[in-house]
Amino acid sequence: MSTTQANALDMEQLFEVRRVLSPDGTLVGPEPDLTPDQLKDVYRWMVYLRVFDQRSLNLSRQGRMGTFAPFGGQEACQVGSAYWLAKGKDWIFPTYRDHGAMQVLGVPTKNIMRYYMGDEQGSKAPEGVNAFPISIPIATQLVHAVGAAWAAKIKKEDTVTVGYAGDGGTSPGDFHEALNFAAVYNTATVFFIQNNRYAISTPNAKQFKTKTIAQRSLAYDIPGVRVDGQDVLAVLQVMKEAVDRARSGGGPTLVEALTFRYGPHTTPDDPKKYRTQEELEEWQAKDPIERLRKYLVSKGIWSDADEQAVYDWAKETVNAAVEAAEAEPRPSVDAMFDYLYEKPTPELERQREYLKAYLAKKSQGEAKTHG
Amino acid sequence: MSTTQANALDMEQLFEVRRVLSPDGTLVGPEPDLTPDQLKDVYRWMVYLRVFDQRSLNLSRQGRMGTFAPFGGQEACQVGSAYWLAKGKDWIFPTYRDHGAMQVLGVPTKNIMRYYMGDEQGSKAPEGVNAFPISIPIATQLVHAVGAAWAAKIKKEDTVTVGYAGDGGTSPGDFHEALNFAAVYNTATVFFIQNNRYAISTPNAKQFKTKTIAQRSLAYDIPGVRVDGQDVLAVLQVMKEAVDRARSGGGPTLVEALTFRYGPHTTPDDPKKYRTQEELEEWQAKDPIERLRKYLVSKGIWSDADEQAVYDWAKETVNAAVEAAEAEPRPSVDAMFDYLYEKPTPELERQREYLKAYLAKKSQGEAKTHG
Amino acid sequence: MAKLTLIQAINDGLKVAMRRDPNVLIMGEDVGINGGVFRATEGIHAEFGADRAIDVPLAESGFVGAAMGMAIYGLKPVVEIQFDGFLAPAHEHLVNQIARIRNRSRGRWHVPMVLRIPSWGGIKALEHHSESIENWYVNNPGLKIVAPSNPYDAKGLLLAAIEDPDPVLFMEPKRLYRSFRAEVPEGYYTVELGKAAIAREGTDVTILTYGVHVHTALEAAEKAAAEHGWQAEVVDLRSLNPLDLDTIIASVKKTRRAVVVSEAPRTGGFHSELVALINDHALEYLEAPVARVTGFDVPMPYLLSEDFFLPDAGRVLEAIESVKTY
Amino acid sequence: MAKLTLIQAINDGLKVAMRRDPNVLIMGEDVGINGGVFRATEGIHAEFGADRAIDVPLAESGFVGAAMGMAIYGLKPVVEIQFDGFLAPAHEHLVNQIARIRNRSRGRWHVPMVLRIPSWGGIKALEHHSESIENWYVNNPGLKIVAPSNPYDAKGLLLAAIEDPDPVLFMEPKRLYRSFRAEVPEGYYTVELGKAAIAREGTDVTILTYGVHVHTALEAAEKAAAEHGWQAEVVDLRSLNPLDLDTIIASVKKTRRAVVVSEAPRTGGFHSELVALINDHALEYLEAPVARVTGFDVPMPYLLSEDFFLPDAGRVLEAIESVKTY
Ligand SMILES: Cc1ncc(C[n+]2csc(CCOP(=O)(O)OP(=O)(O)O)c2C)c(N)n1
Ligand SMILES: Cc1ncc(C[n+]2csc(CCOP(=O)(O)OP(=O)(O)O)c2C)c(N)n1
Ligand SMILES: [Mg+2]
Ligand SMILES: [Mg+2]
Repeated sequence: MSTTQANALDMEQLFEVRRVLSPDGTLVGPEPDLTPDQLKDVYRWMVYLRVFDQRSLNLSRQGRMGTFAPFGGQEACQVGSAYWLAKGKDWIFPTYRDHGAMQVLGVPTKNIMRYYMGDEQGSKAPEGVNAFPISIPIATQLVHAVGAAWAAKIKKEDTVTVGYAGDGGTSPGDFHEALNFAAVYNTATVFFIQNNRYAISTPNAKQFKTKTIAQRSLAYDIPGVRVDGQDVLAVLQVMKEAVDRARSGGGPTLVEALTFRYGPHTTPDDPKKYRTQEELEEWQAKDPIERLRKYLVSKGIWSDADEQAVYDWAKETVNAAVEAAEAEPRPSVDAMFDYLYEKPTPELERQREYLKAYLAKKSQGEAKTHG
Repeated sequence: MSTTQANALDMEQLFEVRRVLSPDGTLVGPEPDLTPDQLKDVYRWMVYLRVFDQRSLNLSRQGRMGTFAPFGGQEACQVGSAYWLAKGKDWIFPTYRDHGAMQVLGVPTKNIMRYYMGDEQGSKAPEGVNAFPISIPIATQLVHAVGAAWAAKIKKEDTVTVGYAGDGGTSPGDFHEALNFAAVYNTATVFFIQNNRYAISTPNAKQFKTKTIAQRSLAYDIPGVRVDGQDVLAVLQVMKEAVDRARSGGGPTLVEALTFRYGPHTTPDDPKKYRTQEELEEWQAKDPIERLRKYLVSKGIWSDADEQAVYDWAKETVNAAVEAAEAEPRPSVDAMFDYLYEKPTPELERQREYLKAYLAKKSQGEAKTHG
Repeated sequence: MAKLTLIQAINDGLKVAMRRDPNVLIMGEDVGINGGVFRATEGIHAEFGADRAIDVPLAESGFVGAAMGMAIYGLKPVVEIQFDGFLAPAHEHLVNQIARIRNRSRGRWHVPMVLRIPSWGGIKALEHHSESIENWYVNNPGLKIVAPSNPYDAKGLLLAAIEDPDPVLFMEPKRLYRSFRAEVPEGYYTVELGKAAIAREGTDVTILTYGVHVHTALEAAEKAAAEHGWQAEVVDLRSLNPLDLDTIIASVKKTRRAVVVSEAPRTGGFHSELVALINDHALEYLEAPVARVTGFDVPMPYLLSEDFFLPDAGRVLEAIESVKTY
Repeated sequence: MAKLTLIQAINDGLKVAMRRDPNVLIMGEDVGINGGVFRATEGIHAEFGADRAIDVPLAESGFVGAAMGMAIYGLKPVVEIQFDGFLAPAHEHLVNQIARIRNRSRGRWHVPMVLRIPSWGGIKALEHHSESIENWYVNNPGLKIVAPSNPYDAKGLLLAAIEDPDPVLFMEPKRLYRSFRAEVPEGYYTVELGKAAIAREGTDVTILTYGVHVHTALEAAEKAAAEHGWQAEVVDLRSLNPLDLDTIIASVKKTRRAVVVSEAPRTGGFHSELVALINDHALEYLEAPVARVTGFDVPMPYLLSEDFFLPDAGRVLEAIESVKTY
């Protein structure tokens, strides 16, 4: 076969989009292996995350939080990607937009809020929760995910790691290096790429020429799959296969989830500069929460009362987290010096002393001025 | 089609190795569109480069040159990759092992020798020869090749650029970034990868999992091709297609040439640590020069006298280059300061003055001691 | 003359450069239709089209390296790095290639390119958005480093940087992007690279600084005048490489006391080089050790602790007091 | 005690560390069967197998980043960077991730990893093989920087670096790999990070240096003694971060004169920080400005000009003379 034929492969067909529910909630794929309780749990998570996300964006707009990166619209990806992971064992390496998945793995909502309020303490996952701190430098976390899985393999542990990235996150060299290393050393890493069609304002067409991201798997000889990222049951199914394969020694998988963020890239961003209202509405019509709700209702396991209850619970729980986050004291001066090394260097101790003396003098001075 | 099917594609078949001559010099592919004079010219180049390469490695071993990177065994790749380029117009971005291609494009042999003797002057290609200086940092040159082609496109010029790399050179992030940029912006760039099976001691199997490098083209939706790198007619044919496509607006191509270096990675390297004698001999049996010679002889356009003449000419010409290179004066102190910026900064002038004064004092002192 | 903010002055400078030289183009993440996350490139895509206002795939190594390829081919790319911390992936191209190519090709090729880098802290941004990257490069010859502190200089230095045939890191004080307006001439003018400015004249102490902290220094100088009657001379370096040593040394010899201010971590910053230069050229004039007011040897903290980290006028004033009362 | 070269001491140190701690592994380009391009890892693949002597794909960003992932998971990777200049692709991981993760996770994770970096010039190697990379990191908090100058320290500091729970850049003076032998104890011992050594005692001038130029300084000190009868004290810093300020300042206060030696380019090197520290802590003791003997503000030249660039004993002697006769 000649080059031309290889390059004439129809990638959209080869990497057909996996789907379980149609946008109106009817089953179009194999019924998922989830109990009604699990289905409801998944639904509750998505609702919770949406409530959390909207609340956080509001806090940010009010200046009660710093710049925030909302994932609204991507809840199915957030929940489905982390749902099957073994807590206390498996690891995730999230971006700034994956604080939904972090919560599903067990990071308290308060931590995420403290992070975006500007407190390093927010990046400290509780013991037993292997959620790495958010990585802002795009795609760097993917090689960390490979390294951790590689270590597990060397230690003969069947830990799985998930590395998150967006469509823009497929462009840096680290994406390539991560997939290549994972393939060569057959690490138990799932690369979960949320293709929300834009990297800030940059559309897919300016990010890559291919019609799919999943086909990049062919460059590493690892499984690749596209999935409807607004269909949580499909995401769950695809991730179950990928996680199980990884855990049983089958190596890495590249997952491309097709999704959309409803809101701005981060608080100051104005998506109207680069997206149309139609595009937004088109995606809102495929909403992941609404889709699952319709399915649950059609299965007869979800009522209006359940719906009311879950939103009430979500709002209350998020409110409590906001309160707790806002009640936290400001990080101390000491905290700035205490954590860089196991033991601060002599130079750091000198600097700490200087700064504390200065701040003490300053607050005395201020006390005098205002007193 | 499911993932499994996509990943079950037979890449070795999809990217069949292009070949024109079998190792014994018989035609196995379409007869190439080359005049007898061109065929002989190609042959002469390969012989010249081999003589040059062996001589240089010897000079390096004798300490008359610094560390040298020989390409012996890869002459078909060196000649075939640069042969069709338009001198004074097209650009190449070579590695430390592509000084054969550089010479084909017009860099004087003496320059290459001065480079390896340790004189920056060797990196200065003559006006009209667009051979970029050797890049040692692996794969960086590939993005430069894309940038230059991109600039040409913006300026509406039909310049073609060739970026060189080895099998190891496909691992750094820059490989990925270069191919992705070239694909998105459809630049006239040919990525010419010499897969000589090792990156220093690291074999292909520890560098990537795939059976081919060419299949990486699928990740960017650009043409990819594998070619027998010991068959200069095949390399010429593949490069002609790629260069023509690039020039006519068809965008980038990824070429994987299967080849082998006979010698050490660089002077101090001992390939016996990581390669077997059998493997070497297996490849020597496919020698590119011998193969073309047999073909020329079988076509009746090459005699023993021609053979003698070409080797005599090659040795003499290389000898003359060695003499010229060794006759060059040492780079001056001024040269160290003169070229960093268009105009040295005041600080550089102060440093130059200090060093010259010191060296003058030192040589006076030495003159005294020895005088 | 129009009164412009610093970001408007940069936007204006870019347009002026692009109008007069068809080889100048801008590239970077979201610099096209979006006009850049700080709006530095607003209107450029509309005026000059997609070939000269290029949105790139998200890969700094790739687009900085590609820009070098463009530059050697004869274009003049002005590359926006979205935030300082994201320059790091391009490090290899900067140190091993861009800084060296003129030298290694003995002048056959050169790289007339500008990297615009929104720099330093003070806007309470997310992690990696408030870095002092100059110190990755001050010990790495081959890159010019320029840092304006006001709208007039921003435009004039940017135009000079674009005109310069060698690569320039153009560090923009993002905290000052919109903090004040100043008169900026229309059209083309340049401010010479490598010439410091005396931002405030004085006789009692010299404050050496650049970029955002010229303003911290000026504020401290006013306080010193008000509280002690001391006149501090504030030297705005404007360019770290080339450096205007003559102006620095002349001022220190005059005032016999010096304070250096920068928000980079204390150890090994360019501020340390300034101390070393004073040691070399004016030690015997000093009445007191040079005082350094800097960041601390920790990463820039998250926003709630940012103020702990950044030098403020109070710390500079304290330093002035220390050198005056030594 | 066995007399070992510096490279043998490193090889020995690696094996000792790997024997006592199963979590220690080595990784890098060609470190496996090939034993490393400098043979630093010879015999390790044979003794410890492919899981603990890992040949990686050629991608420094990838394998340094992956090593961080391993380290947070509980392993202790000792990563070989083949040559100093090839650390550049890993810069982003070093500055934005590895240096910060303990701090940003408030101690939840830390990175016990060592990067072994054959450093500096003097062996007339190809381009990018003779760099002074310390100055990309001295102003970047979170990375320890260690630089042995002899076989004993090389092994002891390496073992201390491996034991250290934080990331360490271990700069090996490649010029000294095989240049001399010295006694090196068998088995495990450490040399504490952050403690300088007095390589030669003296009273007339202090020479501050590290790595390869401890020997240049010693040679100059002998000449100064022979030619002038001056006794130079040579302080081998051994570690740039943490830095042994006490030893430095005590020596300078004693001798009242200082010379700093490093082959990094002159502007903004760690040597400038040393001058600034003397300014801070011992200015009034100085009888003369501190003299800097350094490389020049150009890239390390190709091999025929290497000797122009590198500090030699003659230049150090001249500096000693300048501070003694000021
Ligand atoms: C190395 C680097 N360069 C630039 C940025 C600035 N930046 C933050 S998010 C972003 C776009 C990322 O897009 P994508 O990967 O698609 O993820 P999304 O935000 O859509 O979830 C950019 C350019 C960064 N964080 N890191
Ligand atoms: C970024 C970088 N890392 C490491 C090296 C050291 N190095 C020089 S050549 C080489 C192997 C390259 O192998 P390959 O790309 O297959 O090319 P070949 O030498 O076989 O032609 C290595 C690791 C380098 N030059 N650049
Ligand atoms: Mg996106
Ligand atoms: Mg190779």
